[in-house]
Amino acid sequence: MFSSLAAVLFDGFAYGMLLFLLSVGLSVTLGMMNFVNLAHCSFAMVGGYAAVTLANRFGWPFLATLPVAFIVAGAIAILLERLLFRRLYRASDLDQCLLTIGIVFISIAAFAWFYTTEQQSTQLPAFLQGSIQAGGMSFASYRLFLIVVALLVTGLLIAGIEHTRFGARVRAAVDNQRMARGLGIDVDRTFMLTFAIGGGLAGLGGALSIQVIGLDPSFALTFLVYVLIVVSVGGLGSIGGSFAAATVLGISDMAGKYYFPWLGAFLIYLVMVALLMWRPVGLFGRR
Amino acid sequence: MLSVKKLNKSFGSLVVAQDIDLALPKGTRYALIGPNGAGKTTLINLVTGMLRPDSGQIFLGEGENQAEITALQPYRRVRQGLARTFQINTLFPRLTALESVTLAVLEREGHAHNWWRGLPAFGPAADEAASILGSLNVPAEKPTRELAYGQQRLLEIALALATRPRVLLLDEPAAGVPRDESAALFAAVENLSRELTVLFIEHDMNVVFRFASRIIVMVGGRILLEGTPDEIGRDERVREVYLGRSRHAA
Amino acid sequence: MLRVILAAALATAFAAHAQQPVKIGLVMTLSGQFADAGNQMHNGVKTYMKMHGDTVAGRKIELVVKDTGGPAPDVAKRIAQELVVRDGVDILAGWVLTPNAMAAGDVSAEAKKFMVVMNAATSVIITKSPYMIRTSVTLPQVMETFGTWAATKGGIRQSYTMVTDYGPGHDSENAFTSAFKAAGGSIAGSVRFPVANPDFSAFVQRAKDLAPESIFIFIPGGAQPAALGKAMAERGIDKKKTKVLGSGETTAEAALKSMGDNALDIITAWHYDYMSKSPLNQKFVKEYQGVAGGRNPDFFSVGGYDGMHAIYEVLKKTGGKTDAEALVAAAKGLKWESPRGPMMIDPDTRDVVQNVYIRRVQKVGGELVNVPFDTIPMVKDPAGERRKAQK
Amino acid sequence: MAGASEQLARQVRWRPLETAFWLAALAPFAVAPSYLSLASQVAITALFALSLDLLVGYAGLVSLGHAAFFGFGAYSAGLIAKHCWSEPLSALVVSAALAGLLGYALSHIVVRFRHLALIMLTLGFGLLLLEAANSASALTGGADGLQGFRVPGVLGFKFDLYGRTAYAYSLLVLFLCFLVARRIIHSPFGLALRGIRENALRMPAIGSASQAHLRKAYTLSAALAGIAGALLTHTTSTVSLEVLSFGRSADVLVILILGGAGRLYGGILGAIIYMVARDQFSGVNPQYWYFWIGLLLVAVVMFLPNGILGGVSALRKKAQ
Repeated sequence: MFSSLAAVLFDGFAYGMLLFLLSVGLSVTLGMMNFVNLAHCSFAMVGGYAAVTLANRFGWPFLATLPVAFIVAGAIAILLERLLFRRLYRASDLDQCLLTIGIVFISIAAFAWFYTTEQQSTQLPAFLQGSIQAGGMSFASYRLFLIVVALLVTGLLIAGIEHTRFGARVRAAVDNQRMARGLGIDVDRTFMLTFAIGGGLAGLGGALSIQVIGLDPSFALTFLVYVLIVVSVGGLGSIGGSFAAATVLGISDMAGKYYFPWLGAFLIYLVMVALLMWRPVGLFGRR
Repeated sequence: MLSVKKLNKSFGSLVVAQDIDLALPKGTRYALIGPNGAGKTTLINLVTGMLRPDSGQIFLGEGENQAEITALQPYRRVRQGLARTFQINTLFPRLTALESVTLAVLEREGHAHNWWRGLPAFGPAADEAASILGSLNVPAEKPTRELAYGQQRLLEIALALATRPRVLLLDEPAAGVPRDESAALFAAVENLSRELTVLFIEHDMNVVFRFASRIIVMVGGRILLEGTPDEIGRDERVREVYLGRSRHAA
Repeated sequence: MLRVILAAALATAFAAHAQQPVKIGLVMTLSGQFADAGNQMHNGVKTYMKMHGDTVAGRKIELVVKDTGGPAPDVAKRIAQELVVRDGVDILAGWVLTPNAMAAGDVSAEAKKFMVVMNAATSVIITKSPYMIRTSVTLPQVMETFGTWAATKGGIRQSYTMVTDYGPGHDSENAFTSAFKAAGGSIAGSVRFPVANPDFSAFVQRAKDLAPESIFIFIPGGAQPAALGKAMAERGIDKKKTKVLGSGETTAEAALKSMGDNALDIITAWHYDYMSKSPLNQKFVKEYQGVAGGRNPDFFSVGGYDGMHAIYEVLKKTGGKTDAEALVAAAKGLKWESPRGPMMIDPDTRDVVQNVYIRRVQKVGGELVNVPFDTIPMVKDPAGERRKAQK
Repeated sequence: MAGASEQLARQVRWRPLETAFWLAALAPFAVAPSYLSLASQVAITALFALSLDLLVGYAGLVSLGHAAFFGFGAYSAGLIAKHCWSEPLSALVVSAALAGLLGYALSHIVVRFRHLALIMLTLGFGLLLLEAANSASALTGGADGLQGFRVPGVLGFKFDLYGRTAYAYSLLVLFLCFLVARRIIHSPFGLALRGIRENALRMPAIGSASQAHLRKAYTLSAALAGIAGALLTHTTSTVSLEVLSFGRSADVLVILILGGAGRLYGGILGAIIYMVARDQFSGVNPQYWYFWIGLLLVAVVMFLPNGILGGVSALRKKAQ
């Protein structure tokens, strides 16, 4: 019995890390910049398709495609930020919602046009396939890889946001634009870079998630709900919050499916509703 | 009319209200003064229920119809006749002044839950609102966000008056209002009915000494002393509190 | 003189009638989650028209393509009504999803329009209109056959079912378990996946702990089969000990590509595979790749292809007349050789009758293939037969 | 003093433009007889958007799960038609009451929250109801939809292929509900809702039990959404899980923002533009119409902030 409990916990944590990687970019754009970016999963799709194209058409190794996915998605994020988002930082969150849903629709049609609606399939490199036996239990190597990447991203982000000058500038600009300008911070450039990081993380999350949840043009809508759940439960503006929320949701979803499967789909929504009613601003949310 | 017994409140180690006792008789004009951070606004928030006290009691009314309101929800205290204005304008930007005050009158009369009859059918409420606004000469037609800052401060008072309070708490009513207009504002407060008990927070000593019948001095969450304007004017401790150790001879 | 004019008028009327194009309303899910199914079906129809021309019995074939955008019966019913009322179509074809086909069935019955279901697989759809035929498959047809085969020739005594918690999932689970038990098999347990379920490892772990002799799976096509295959590989389910049984979608082309060797030895039952060696299928696949930018056909495509074939055949039999009574009468009992194999429209139930192939995933020339190793010929839809018996 | 109630009366008065609008709504019978079933579904979506506007536009409560009440009304009407009776008007009232009841129950939780927590809670309840309907497939028919019921017609008029009765029925119910909504918005309760939207902090300070107001708004809005759902069931005799889906909740919110929230006609205008555009775009280009709808949304946000009606009134003000 013990081995299956450990397996469930490991799988739950790995699934949580996948949810975290997919949503951490949103906890930057929505969380820190207070911009309702429902097009977050479109950026994830950009990263995903970039990785697939490089791997399938140009034969790039899987690991090499990840940074490129980050950069391509970040570049597209900058482009859209300059063209559209910049004008809507002070707009009502309903208008931001309408704009970004419009971008989701455009991205779905565009990717259906270029890549057809076919399910993209990629091959994992050999060392990430199968599973590693340890202590009588088998741990899927790709899931271990996800956990490592997630921890790396969390560490880099928290260090970057909390302990660097750039991080301080971002937090200042987000908290009070006027004051930040008063202190000589180039708020415009800071917002652009922050958005680029948010978009890039989404692209990375997209590229990593193809192996587990596949990729087709409707990706932008199907996983939007999960990403919103993680960021809202985690708390706005808190990377650690998203990490904790993703872990809690991942493990409870996995345990639920294993121990009481008839509860199946209800579980993740019940957990979300319960957590939000207990802490409306999220586990570590500040506002 | 409004009395407070042994009121305490602290946020962790920060004590914002310590053993506060007060009794405001009916119809008096009280000024509440003290340096920034003395806990003046906090006291109003505690009395109006926006903040829950750690201990102590709050009573409204006099004689036998005095009732404890410590646990009452904020909107119920307003219905019992305890109204307040806010230090920073807390108004309805896109509603006109008339709509705002009419809403307050309708809430008071218990009509606000009526979702069937049209607003025009409530003429008397609108007329009462118009007269309140008229008395404070606030333009009725324009949306609140297009009013001048001074007019918005008067609208704060109009909204409070619309609830026909027995006790009116004014949190720095003239804050940010140029000197000449603040005099007119206090004149308007002055000729409110004698029945009304008023307590206002103010930093401008000329205004305080002209309009207040009694003054309460608060420091560090505690009431230093209470007295008539003359007693407070002569008291050494008040000058010290405001000017710090007096470096030059009085 | 009058008679000549009359005859001429009649002739032109008939000729005009002959000249007038046959308008076919082609309603599919071309956007949203099931867009790929819609596109594959659409390519199947286009491939047939490329191979057999666009004129039948002297009348040109004109397609009016409409998108329902996912399971939306209210939209499907409205589109069917508009096709009849506004576009004046003669035939209602396509129908990828069951709720949409059900709604359109009412319109076909009321407006007396011949209707061809090219995919939706729930058995009861065919009863919604007397003018409807189906050229795809029904779930009981495949799953009951598979259940009976598994407990008999398959030599499997015990199974554990894992299906997606929605209409088709429930139908195939009931069909498989009833037939499996009737043939002497026993069910060790069952579990249902939530519809939107990106991760299967918990379910697979549960199945592994029970270590049943076999596992029966039904999940929709698209991303899920690959995810399930990976979960099984990661959990170390040894296919030699625990036989994995599934519907054709579980080992469709995209799923095989993503699963890689995890898919080896999975046994599935289905009515079509693009790798089948029949010359007709080889030609169909080649032509299809031309139309679909190099993609291979799947069962959605062959449903569209055969649907058009049935329409062409009945139009030939009625000499171009398009009233529903004539068309459905012509369709009853229609037999032909399809890329999937022999096919027939059941004269009583108007449903599809076809071979069901049992296949195992093997590596052939370095490529993963569903190799058929058993065939159950000309299977009728058992649910339809039961309905017929009750009447 | 007459000026006071005069100012309030001026707002409530029925403007000629409104009469012109409702007369124009009769045009499809003559001008576009083959588009009547589309018109009927536009009217139903308009009513659904109007019910959401009561929350989003007037009370300031954004909901991403309003399809819960639309679907609950749709399934109630379907189950009534299947198990009880097939007369639609009475079924409409019952469905509205049931949806309102569900709204009242949920309101006790929902109205205590704001911003993202509120949006996610409404989303969560919507998806929980969807899963419940899916697993209770014995009752609801699950993914294949509710089978075995038909609503032949209303008041003796049969629902036909052309959708004439369907549009007349939907338009009439929309108009009646619109009058109710209009009266609600111009009532003291409506003014209280606008007060809550403008400044929720001030309301208790003027003696308002704002929580009670929000619960009532949520209940009324749920009942109206239930009517819209029941209308769809009656006019199409179909009900499936899609009526409870996240897609429908997101669509109606997009429609409301597109038209302009908080402007009574915003939801109706948004429904007309969005659904007609979607119908035309998907007719022209069945595979990639999403692109044009996306472009339309982005264009509206960039050039007409606060929706079409918001943009138009801003332009009119600038012109003055």
